[in-house]
Amino acid sequence: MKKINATIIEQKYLIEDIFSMWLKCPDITDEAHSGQFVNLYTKDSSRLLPRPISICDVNREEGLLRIVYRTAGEGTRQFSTLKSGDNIEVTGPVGNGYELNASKAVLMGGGIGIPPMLLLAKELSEKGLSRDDIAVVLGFRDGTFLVDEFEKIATVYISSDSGSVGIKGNVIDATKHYDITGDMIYACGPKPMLRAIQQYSSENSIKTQISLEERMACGIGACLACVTRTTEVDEHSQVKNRRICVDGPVFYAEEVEL
Amino acid sequence: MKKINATIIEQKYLIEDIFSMWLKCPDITDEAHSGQFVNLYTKDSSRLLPRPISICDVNREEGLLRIVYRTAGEGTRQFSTLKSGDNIEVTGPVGNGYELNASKAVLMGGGIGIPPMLLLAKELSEKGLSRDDIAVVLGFRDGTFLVDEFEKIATVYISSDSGSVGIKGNVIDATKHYDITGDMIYACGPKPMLRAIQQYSSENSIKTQISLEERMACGIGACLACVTRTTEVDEHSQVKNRRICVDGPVFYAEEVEL
Amino acid sequence: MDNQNLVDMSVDFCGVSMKNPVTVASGTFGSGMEYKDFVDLNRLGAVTTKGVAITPWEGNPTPRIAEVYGGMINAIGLQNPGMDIFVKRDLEFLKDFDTRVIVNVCGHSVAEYVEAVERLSEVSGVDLLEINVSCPNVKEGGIAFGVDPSALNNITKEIKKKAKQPVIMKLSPNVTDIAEMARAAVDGGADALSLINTITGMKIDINRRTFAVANRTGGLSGPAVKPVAVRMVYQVANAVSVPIIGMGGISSAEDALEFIMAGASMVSVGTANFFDPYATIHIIEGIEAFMKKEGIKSLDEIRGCVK
Amino acid sequence: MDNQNLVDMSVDFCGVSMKNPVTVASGTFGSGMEYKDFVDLNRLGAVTTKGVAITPWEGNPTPRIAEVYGGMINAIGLQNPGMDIFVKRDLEFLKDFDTRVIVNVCGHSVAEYVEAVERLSEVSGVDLLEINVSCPNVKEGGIAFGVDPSALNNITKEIKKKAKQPVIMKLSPNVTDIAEMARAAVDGGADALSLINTITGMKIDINRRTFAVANRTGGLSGPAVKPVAVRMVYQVANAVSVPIIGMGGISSAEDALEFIMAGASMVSVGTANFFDPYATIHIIEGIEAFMKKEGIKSLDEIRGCVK
Ligand SMILES: Cc1cc2nc3c(=O)[nH]c(=O)nc-3n(C[C@H](O)[C@H](O)[C@H](O)COP(=O)(O)OP(=O)(O)OC[C@H]3O[C@@H](n4cnc5c(N)ncnc54)[C@H](O)[C@@H]3O)c2cc1C
Ligand SMILES: Cc1cc2nc3c(=O)[nH]c(=O)nc-3n(C[C@H](O)[C@H](O)[C@H](O)COP(=O)(O)OP(=O)(O)OC[C@H]3O[C@@H](n4cnc5c(N)ncnc54)[C@H](O)[C@@H]3O)c2cc1C
Ligand SMILES: Cc1cc2nc3c(=O)[nH]c(=O)nc-3n(C[C@H](O)[C@H](O)[C@H](O)COP(=O)(O)O)c2cc1C
Ligand SMILES: Cc1cc2nc3c(=O)[nH]c(=O)nc-3n(C[C@H](O)[C@H](O)[C@H](O)COP(=O)(O)O)c2cc1C
Ligand code: FES
Ligand code: FES
Repeated sequence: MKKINATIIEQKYLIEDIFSMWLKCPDITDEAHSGQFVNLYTKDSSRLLPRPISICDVNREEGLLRIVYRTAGEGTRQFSTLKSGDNIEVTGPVGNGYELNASKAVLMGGGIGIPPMLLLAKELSEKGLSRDDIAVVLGFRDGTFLVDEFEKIATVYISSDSGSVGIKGNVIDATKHYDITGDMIYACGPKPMLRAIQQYSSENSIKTQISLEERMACGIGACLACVTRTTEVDEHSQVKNRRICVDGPVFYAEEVEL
Repeated sequence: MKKINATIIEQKYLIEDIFSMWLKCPDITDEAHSGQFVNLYTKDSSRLLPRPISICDVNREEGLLRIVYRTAGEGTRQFSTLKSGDNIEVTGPVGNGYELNASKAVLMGGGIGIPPMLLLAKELSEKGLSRDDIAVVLGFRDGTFLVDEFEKIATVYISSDSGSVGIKGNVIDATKHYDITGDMIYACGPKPMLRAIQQYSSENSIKTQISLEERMACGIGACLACVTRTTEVDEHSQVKNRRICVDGPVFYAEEVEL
Repeated sequence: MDNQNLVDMSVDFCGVSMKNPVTVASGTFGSGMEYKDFVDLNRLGAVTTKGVAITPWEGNPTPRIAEVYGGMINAIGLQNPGMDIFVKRDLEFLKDFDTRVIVNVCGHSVAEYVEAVERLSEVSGVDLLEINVSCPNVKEGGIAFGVDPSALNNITKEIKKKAKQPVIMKLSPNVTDIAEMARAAVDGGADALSLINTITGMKIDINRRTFAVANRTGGLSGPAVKPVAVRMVYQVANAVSVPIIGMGGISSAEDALEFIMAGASMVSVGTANFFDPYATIHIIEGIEAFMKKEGIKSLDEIRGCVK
Repeated sequence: MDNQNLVDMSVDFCGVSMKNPVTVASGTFGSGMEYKDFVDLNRLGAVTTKGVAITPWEGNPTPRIAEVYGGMINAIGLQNPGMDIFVKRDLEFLKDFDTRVIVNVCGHSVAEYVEAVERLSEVSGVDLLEINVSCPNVKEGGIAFGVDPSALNNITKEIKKKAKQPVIMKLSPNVTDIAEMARAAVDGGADALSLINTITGMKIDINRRTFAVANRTGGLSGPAVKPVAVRMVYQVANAVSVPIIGMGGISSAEDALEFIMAGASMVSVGTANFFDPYATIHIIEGIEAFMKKEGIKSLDEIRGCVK
């Protein structure tokens, strides 16, 4: 893990409150893979803690890393005002990331959980999975983003809360509706969605990797702020708790209690 | 008094750690006169209190106000990084300012106390005092600044701690050396200099207006942080204390205890 | 439009009706005079005046303040012009405005407090009394009344015997158990409580190797103290049943709402006035906007709602 | 060049020599392992480990932290893996480094503390013990040992009976009189004191109308608390004569020097590690640079120099 002062190469407004940003940080892209995240630091000296944001894409040759983020509060709002050429402090890559052990993969992304699915889809594609073997189920609030990028390498299914795009409902509804199957589910999104997926995958006995979120302080494994409850006693913590930042953020669905 | 978001028109490095900045703030220049100051606010949300800086010059027609300041700490260092076109929050004008009641004036400025003397000299000149009736005694550490601007309207005498420019010594040494006289001394500078001037003017029975500095919080008269001891009980405070920000910063030398 | 008219920001505080829950923290707003270029005093729920004693106090030597991260330290030392001029000048000035007046009182001994309160009972234009018990108790070697429950209980009782207006006891945060202090004041008859006063702090100027304020220690205030203040307001609101004025680092409507949800009936804006002279107005407007957005018709709906 | 060689940053702390006065605040640095990508642990005066109890603790529910102005609130709840694995894994890891090890200890009762201290007496690689008395005392209804002078005095005595290493009692700032607490610990036999632990605070999420940390209250730390911490270190340094580890909001060499000039022998860097993983190194280098600039040959020259 490194802390570096990255240069912003591109900042782009996508939709609603969602932005895409490319950062130059070769030291990080060298090691980065899907499911991991980076910590971004604000320039506002009254907001000190790093903001964890998932890696959405990387261009290893050019040392570029992409994040797609929602302006949820003051910190991310500040990130959205940065322009290409500006700098931002970044540590990463953090966390374990997804295991690329699927032969027929179902990727489920909800809301701001969609971005990390893009790099995952690319990595699965690079591993040899065909477009048909990568089903991507995206759950939007209302408007869509990143869809065309997914379509290049995967079969995309869409649901939305409003029904304005795709089928009305959530990613599980879409999965059932389109009868999507596979031998591994990969998921990222809000907790209620992950709970539903956890149940779905247990009922249907499909191995599932989910990416969790929790409030973080250090973002690097030291403070024990970001734990999730686990079903078994964890070797590191000696209790039924694991750190999302470094032991995760990706867990097998049956390992954790949501 | 107003608080406005002023635009920076010019930022110029003068010498050592001293900068000159022109601000567009017509609401303030309309009322501003020499000896008053403005409060500048940093953009750094961990440094909340305003920084008081004397008014060095005004261009009323164009609504421009000039300050000349030393980068004493983090706040002023940040001001020095602002570029023309940037904005800065300003309240002002604050304080009473100098009384323009001299017929032969001696202006004594030491270090970062020199800038306010410039507007004072201009106002005296506008009131009809000739070049010969405005003696300006400037005390520098080492290098000089603003001297040519004074020379346009006043007779300038220089001293420096190092002796590198003018006579070696302080403004009192220069006043004695050049045998400078007048019916009113106007002074601004560090406390030891003001103490020496207070003594000099009492020994020589010359009326003297001095501008004081103190740590300020509100900068507008409300908090009682910035008091100076006075020789008499003050009407407002009912004790021997006056607020430098609004009852000063200019006092007659005999009114205050330094 | 209809909805807008339904937002009611008014507060009944110890029987005194305030048009909104926002006042200023004593000592940060003078008597309002100094802020009149920025703030229409008629818009404030109340003006709380700088601490006044029966006779003029000189206060501490300078420097009296130092800036710290997200706040400041002050050791003004309660400089004040004394009761006579305060009544004649400051209270008179405030009579021209349609706002409530809370007079903050200090003293060196129980007798001085009581004398000040008696004087204020005789004059008009005083809606509430706020008693600053963080003053040095000269009889007890300079220890503040506000850090000893029995001293606090006693001074409250003595003041209540003479006071004509409702009495707000202003609590010091420099204690192990704020709820115990609150109970001591309420048992003594306090009609309301306000908190927090400043937290004792220190700054050292490492280059000059000296204290940054002449008094060595001073009171920390500003955004830095807010989490401590919210916690104490919550603890007190759950320990006693008198109304509370919450303060400590409030600089936005969101901050003010935190205190209200923790249990405060009113809020005071202090140090924020120094870095945003319009802070009070921004906060009043922000609370109103929040109420409209969330469909809150009266502050009763959210006061102490977080349990 | 000559001058540079004369700067001596070493500290003798209770007979344990440290190469410099900088350690880390317990709980903010794991056992050092997590920071090894950023910090060469050999450069630290000491590593202070996360609080460890005799058996594993689960800690509090999440969210465990909230960000506040200039700092954070935490209610981790002292999650720890228990003594066995700590000794086998964390202490073993630290043996590879040329730095001192301060083990921070917690417990729910006097017996638990004493048992932990006894275990640590038997193992190698522990230079000093730091006792976190801000833990909930289960026998006394969850009140922390650290806010009651007699409980503090008693627990110190019991620990001292068994401890083989020097004992640092870590004081809670949530008290009326920190000097009284310091004296209680020193009277109980404390070899040194460290302060401050976190200040109890609260944050309310006004949109969700809920507490920002699940535990309701949590400990405030970070730059926001520094003035309170400096004040308390100064008060304690002037009340007792044992050495002090100062902490609370230190994020720069200037901050560290404030604590040293207030009377601290060592300083701990806590929350700053979270926003600047290199903070400890920057601080060590900054202190050295300051000493060179000011011609200070040993920290003895400036320790407690501001009176
Ligand atoms: C492992 C991980 C990966 C993430 N990936 C992304 C991503 O790819 N894109 C994206 O837009 N967001 C992502 N998030 C969430 C992102 O970290 C938060 O939205 C961000 O920190 C909010 O900061 P702020 O200053 O804008 O908001 P704040 O003002 O701090 O808070 C605003 C809101 O955001 C929530 N929030 C704040 N911090 C966190 C946090 N650490 N985790 C979860 N919620 C938080 C708060 O509950 C609050 O409601 C991720 C979070 C985690 C833990
Ligand atoms: C009425 C008045 C007029 C002034 N006019 C000018 C001017 O024209 N040009 C100029 O360069 N400076 C002027 N000053 C001083 C200026 O306000 C300080 O240098 C500035 O506030 C320092 O801010 P900082 O953030 O850079 O430094 P900080 O980091 O806050 O402090 C750095 C140093 O500056 C000193 N300082 C900080 N604040 C004040 C203050 N309010 N008053 C005096 N000293 C302070 C501190 O003692 C410290 O040593 C004036 C001060 C006053 C009170
Ligand atoms: C400069 C200054 C002067 C103060 N004077 C008084 C006072 O006279 N009486 C009093 O009860 N509190 C006084 N206080 C405390 C404030 O009223 C308030 O309790 C405290 O500052 C916390 O609020 P804040 O963080 O919003 O400033 C003073 C505070 C400051 C900063
Ligand atoms: C996340 C976190 C965990 C902490 N855990 C412990 C602990 O286990 N034992 C302890 O004595 N103090 C603990 N503390 C308190 C710190 O050691 C330190 O006393 C406090 O944070 C003040 O220093 P700072 O402002 O530099 O962080 C913890 C603090 C934080 C922020
Ligand atoms: S955020 Fe600190 S351990 Fe995960
Ligand atoms: S700075 Fe507040 S009264 Fe002068």
